[in-house]
Amino acid sequence: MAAQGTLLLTVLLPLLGAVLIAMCNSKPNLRETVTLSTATLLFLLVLQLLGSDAQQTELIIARPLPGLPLSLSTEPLGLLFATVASGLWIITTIYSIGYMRGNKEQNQTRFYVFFAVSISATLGVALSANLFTLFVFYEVLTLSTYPLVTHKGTEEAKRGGRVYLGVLLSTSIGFLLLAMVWTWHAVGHLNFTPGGILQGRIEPGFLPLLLALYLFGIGKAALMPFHRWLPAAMVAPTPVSALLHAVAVVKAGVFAVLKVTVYIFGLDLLRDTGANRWLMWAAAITVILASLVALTKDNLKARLAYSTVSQLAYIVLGAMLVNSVAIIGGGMHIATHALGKITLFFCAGAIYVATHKTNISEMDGLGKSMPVTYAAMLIGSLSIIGLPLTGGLWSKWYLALGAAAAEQWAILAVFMVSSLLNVAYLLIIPIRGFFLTPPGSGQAGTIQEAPFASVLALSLTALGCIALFFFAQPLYEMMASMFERQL
Amino acid sequence: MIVVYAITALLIILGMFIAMARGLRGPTLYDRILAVNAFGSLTVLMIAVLGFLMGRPEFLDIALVYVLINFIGTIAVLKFFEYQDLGRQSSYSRRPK
Amino acid sequence: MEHHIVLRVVAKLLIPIILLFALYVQFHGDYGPGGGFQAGVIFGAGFILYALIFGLQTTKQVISPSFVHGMSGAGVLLYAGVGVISLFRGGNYLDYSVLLSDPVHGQHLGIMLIELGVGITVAFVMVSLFYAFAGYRQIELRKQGSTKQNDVAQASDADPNGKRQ
Amino acid sequence: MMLFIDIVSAVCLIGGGVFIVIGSIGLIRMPDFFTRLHAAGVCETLGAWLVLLGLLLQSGWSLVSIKLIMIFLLLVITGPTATHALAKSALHGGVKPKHLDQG
Amino acid sequence: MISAHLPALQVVIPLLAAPACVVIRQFTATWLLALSVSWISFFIALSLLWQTFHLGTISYSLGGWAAPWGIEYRVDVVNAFVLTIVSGISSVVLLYAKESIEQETHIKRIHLVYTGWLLCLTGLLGITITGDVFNVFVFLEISSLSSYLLVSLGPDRRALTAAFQYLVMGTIGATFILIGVGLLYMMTGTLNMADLAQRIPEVEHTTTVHAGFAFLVLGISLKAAVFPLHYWLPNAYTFAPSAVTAFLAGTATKVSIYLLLRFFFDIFSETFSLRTMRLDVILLILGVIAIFSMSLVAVYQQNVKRMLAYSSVAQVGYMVIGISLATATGLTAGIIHLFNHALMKGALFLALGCIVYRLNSVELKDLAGAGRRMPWTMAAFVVGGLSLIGVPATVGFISKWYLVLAALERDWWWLAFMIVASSLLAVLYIWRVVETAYFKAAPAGHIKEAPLSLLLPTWILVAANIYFGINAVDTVNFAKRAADQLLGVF
Amino acid sequence: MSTIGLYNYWIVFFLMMSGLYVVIVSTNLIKKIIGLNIFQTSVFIFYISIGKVRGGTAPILADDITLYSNPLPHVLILTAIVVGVATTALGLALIVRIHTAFNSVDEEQIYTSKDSRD
Amino acid sequence: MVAIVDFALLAGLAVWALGIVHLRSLFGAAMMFGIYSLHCALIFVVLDAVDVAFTEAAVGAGISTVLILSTLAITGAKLEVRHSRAMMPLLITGVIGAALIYASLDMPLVGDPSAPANLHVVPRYLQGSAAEINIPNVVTSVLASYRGYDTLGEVTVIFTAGIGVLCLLGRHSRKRSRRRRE
Repeated sequence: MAAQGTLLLTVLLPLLGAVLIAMCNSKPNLRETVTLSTATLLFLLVLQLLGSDAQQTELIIARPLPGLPLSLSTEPLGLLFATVASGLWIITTIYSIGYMRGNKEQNQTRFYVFFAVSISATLGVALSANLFTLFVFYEVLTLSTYPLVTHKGTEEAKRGGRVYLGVLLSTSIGFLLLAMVWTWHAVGHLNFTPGGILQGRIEPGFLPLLLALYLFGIGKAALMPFHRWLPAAMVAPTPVSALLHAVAVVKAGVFAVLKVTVYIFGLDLLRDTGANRWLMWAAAITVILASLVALTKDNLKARLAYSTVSQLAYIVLGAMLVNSVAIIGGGMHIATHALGKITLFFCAGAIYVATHKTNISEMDGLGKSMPVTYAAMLIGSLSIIGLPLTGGLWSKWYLALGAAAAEQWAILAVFMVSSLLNVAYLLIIPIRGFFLTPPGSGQAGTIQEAPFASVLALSLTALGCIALFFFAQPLYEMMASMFERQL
Repeated sequence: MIVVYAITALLIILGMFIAMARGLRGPTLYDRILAVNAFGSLTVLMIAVLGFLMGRPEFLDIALVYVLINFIGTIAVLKFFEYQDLGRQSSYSRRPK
Repeated sequence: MEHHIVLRVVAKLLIPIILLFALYVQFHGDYGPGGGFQAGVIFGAGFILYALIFGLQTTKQVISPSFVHGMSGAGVLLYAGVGVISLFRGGNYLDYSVLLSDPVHGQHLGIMLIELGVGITVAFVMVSLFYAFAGYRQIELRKQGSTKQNDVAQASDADPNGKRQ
Repeated sequence: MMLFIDIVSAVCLIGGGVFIVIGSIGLIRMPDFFTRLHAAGVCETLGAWLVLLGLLLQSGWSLVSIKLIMIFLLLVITGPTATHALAKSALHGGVKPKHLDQG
Repeated sequence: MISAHLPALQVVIPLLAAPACVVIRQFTATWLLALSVSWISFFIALSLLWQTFHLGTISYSLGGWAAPWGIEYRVDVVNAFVLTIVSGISSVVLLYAKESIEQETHIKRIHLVYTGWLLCLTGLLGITITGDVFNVFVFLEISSLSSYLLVSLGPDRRALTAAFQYLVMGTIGATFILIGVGLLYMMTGTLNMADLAQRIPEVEHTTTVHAGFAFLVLGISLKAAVFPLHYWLPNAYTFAPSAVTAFLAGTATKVSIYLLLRFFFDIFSETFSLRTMRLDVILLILGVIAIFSMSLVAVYQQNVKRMLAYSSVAQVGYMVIGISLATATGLTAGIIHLFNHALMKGALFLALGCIVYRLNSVELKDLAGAGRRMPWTMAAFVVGGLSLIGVPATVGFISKWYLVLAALERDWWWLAFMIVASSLLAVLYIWRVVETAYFKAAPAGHIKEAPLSLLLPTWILVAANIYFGINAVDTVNFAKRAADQLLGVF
Repeated sequence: MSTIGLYNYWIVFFLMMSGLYVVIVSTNLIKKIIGLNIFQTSVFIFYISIGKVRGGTAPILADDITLYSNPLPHVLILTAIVVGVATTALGLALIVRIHTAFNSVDEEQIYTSKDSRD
Repeated sequence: MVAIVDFALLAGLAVWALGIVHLRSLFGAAMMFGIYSLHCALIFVVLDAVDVAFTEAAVGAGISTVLILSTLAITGAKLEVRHSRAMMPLLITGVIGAALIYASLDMPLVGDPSAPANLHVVPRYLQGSAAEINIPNVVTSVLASYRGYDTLGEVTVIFTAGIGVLCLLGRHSRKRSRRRRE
């Protein structure tokens, strides 16, 4: 009972926080205190769930349709995601306080409220016990992030918001819903079951189609050609981008992909039928193409966005390799990429707050004025690339191992090539920051580090990247337990 | 007797047809009203005859109604023409006040 | 119609006959053609004739609009009420057999009552229809200030058939 | 006796029918409104009366005959009244009788 | 004693209250009367639903005359469900009507509006509950006449022409139904639905029955605004007073759809109506065209009410598709959408009514900034809109789910895909409103949030949208049972 | 023989269609209402024709008569007539109001008037 | 005999209908309509429906005509404006007419005593009415008792129309601005 209560509270707490935040509209300090304390409390709750993982608890919230309950449960992958999301919420909040105040943004209360709501939805996604629940929270997440994306209210923001909403809603309703109904029609339930539920329930010939409906339907995983929303959403303020790229949205997407692969299809089924084959290539192409596009972007955030598209495809690719090692790699990549990418976004935001610059070509030599920021950026880039001393190494390592185990040498090559491309488009930024001289040297003196809160946040995440390198063991074990239980 | 009733009925119908032609041709509105009025009277007779023709003469009530309705209808139409207004108050009825 | 003395006299003669006839139709409906609805229309027609000849204002003094509206509702209430009474007397809705101890007489009574309800509603709705239509014209006219009487009739003759003459 | 009444009433009925037809022919053949009014009068008086008389003879003395008499009375009252009103308002409304020389 | 007579009371109570309103005249008192009567009939409907679900079909002979001779009320789960929808929507909207009607209507006529309202309710309930085809026609006319009246009371002068248009189309439809009933009567000699169902198979092959069926379908479709016959609906909904629009949108077309169901599956057999007469194909095609074309038309509307009106036509298309599938799931989808659509359109039109109350306009451009000025109203609108789109955790999702499921059961991929694709069009038009309301700067001038008496009913419906979206087990069970009953499985 | 036996119906259908034609083709609202009435009235005749029994008389019981026409269609049509007149009255009232509001009773003129198009 | 009268009257009715379609004068059409109703009533008498004839005469020729005239008086409309859009309506009516003719192919003949319409429910009315209700006019007994509920609906319909007209044309129906002017 207690565990079930915790489960429910985990999802409800951010909502409660949202209400409280809304009530503190006129008192910014109080409002932010509430946000922070909610976030901390939430993180503790999730940790407690993590601790009590011994027995799997399940909680049914409601039964919208016969045989289709809205229910939550704990499961390693979900807990990992929940931990990442709730942990990063704290840091993002700290960062947002600096960013929002530094930029004197409008409608800050609305921002915090919807942020909290979307965190709630994210936790719902993470803890959902069946595909239907996941879908519900997935849609709530889409809708609650929409006001965040269009936060600025400008024409450009609205356009971005329209693309964001359009792509995410249309893919999810157009494909994902269809795939879900199909699955339900074939199986009779949508519970996440180790080993999958589709075995023998559906014509093998239809499996690739169904899988494609799922993968493209989960628009948040940003598999090309449905990645357009991600760059479009770059109009949002930086904390929102962090939310989208690291904490919640895209992670919810790839998380859903992993869940579907492992618990709906089941690795064995996919392996036996080869349904994954061509989608694997779709993911591989996305990896390379997105990296190439990222190379051409001068706008820092746009480059980061395409980098995300590419990195997400890694995880999808990991899922499509359909072996446990690759899946573990994919799961770990959720965490490591989250930390790495959030660091980079924080840095981009910090630079924007400090200098109001958005293009990489204008950032030459900034490293000298903003050493902490740039150091963090270096660490973040290394983590994304997957070089030692950062957590990114391990996830890429396992992904590569997975490719090797699946004997997909071409995929292994794709991993290698894309890592090189990562070096080319990411590492160049700190390098330019540190080693090139700024074009107009007179400015240099006026530029300072961003507000303290922001710098604190980005340092924390950068440290986290490094920490993951040394403490990757628990992460691995957690992911591995996903398959142990299956046996 | 049935044959006599039938012949009478058919004669009346003939009359009705002719009246109908006048009604359709006009030309003035008063001609139409006249035709309608004549038609109405013929209908009354027709119903009376039909009652006998079909052996149920107690249906003459309908004929009675027709006479009344026909009269009211004609009055309404005439008033419509004189005043373009069916509810107009006449000066006569106001006088006692 | 001030110059139609003949009409006036005839109407005075006819209207009572019409109303009497309406009552006859109302209560003779069980035995011959007729019934509440027909009686109601005839009853209403009697008042309409009165209004046509003596004017709307006078008629409204004889039988006031609010009374008319009330009565048109009362007929429906009477009808539906008979049904409710049969409910209270243990029958189904509108089951007249339970109205009296003898089912056949009960039926008879029930039919008479509901026919009366129909008659009342129909008669007064007819009158209120006429009030509404004719009264609307009155207000329109008052708004325009003056009535143009005769030219209207002439103008209305300009019908294409008329031109052919 | 029955036969006699039948014959008389048959004559009345058919005679009435004929007058009605004649009247309505007049209604269509007469040149102007007022003359047509006259023709219509034939239908409403002679034709109608004869027909009603014929029926009355058939009905004997009963409720039916009372109704027939009522109809007769009403026709007698309303027919001329309506015709009168019609003529008056036609004149009032500007319909001019055609002069004889035009006819 | 009372419980045995509930079917009669269901209709008679509002019927008795209507003339009473004329007598009372005082407008608050009439409103109170109308409101309480509507709630009473709602509770009666609920108890009938309970009874039919647990105890089986109820038959009530009016006047005590047994079925084929007298008029019979026959309540099963199908019409008890529809009765609940109709009286429920009426009850909630009546709560709302007081302020709204008082603002939009002349004070001396308010009691007549409630009289009309009660008559309309009487008519709709009467159509639904009766087991006699001619009685359907009579009550259809009661509801139609009163809805023409209610529509004509709209504040804009075009309400009059809209009502007239509605009257002409509605009368043609009703007369078609009359012709159809006549043709059936001619061949079977009975008017009782159950009796007809028994006697029709003998004469099913005759051209007369075929034509009778065609006339009935045409007539009812006209009333239900099934796609090419929807001509009257957009104007009527646009110009009617807000409360009336919400009421009619939630009830009138639903009842007609119910009639279609009754005729297709109960009176005629589904093999006859759908297979022999090829209506499955015809309705499917019309439905698909409707959901796309009408949604597209809705996207281009500048008047939000008209936009929603077109969307209603599109939504009728979904129900028609559900019917045309003629499987248990398809029918369940159709029936549940009947309920869900009543909820969502009710909520949306009520929210619009709040906007009319304050802004006096429903033109899209005038809604600029409404999100900030009337946050609760617009929030209600957004939830209703999401429900229309079919976002999970709202009722709209449940409908979509079953429709898609039904399509998949028949292995009609293209249809499943079209259903989901068409709901994306709903995203387009709802989002146009949302964007205008939230992102366009509001013109100068202070506008208050709508009063609580308007907001409360709106939010009751919004809450129902969410509640029945999260907990649809009951509604689905009712709909399923209804579908089974129609298909003769149960 | 069958053609003669259906004569009533065919005339009725012709009447129905002419009524419907007037409703659809006429732009004058009053004419539309008249057309509607013709349409409905023809349906009434249709029903009554169904109920006619050859050799029967009106269904008012009398001792010496054994064959009556079918009373049920008569009952139905009595109701339908009332419905018809109710519709007519309401339609005409609407026309009157439309005339006050638009100063025309012609559909084309009304729909082309200033604010009638969105 | 009756059949001949019936034929003649129906043929006349068709002529009237054509006349109404043809007439452009609205007043003419209204008058024609009055006669049309009377004529219908005659046919009803011929077809044994005396009650219906009674009603049709009172309503069609009386009330409806008076109402149409009132409307004409208020609106002052005289001539119908014709617009050339005859094709589509002809098509629609043609199709529906064809459907009706198709329907008539399997119909029982007019006056057939063994037609289903005259067999199933009706005999009980004719035979039972005397014993159960004991009034000679079967139409009344069916109308008021067997199908009394329909009649309640009918009364409600007419009441609705009364309310509707009152609401539309009553003293307070005109817009506020006009009231102020009075």
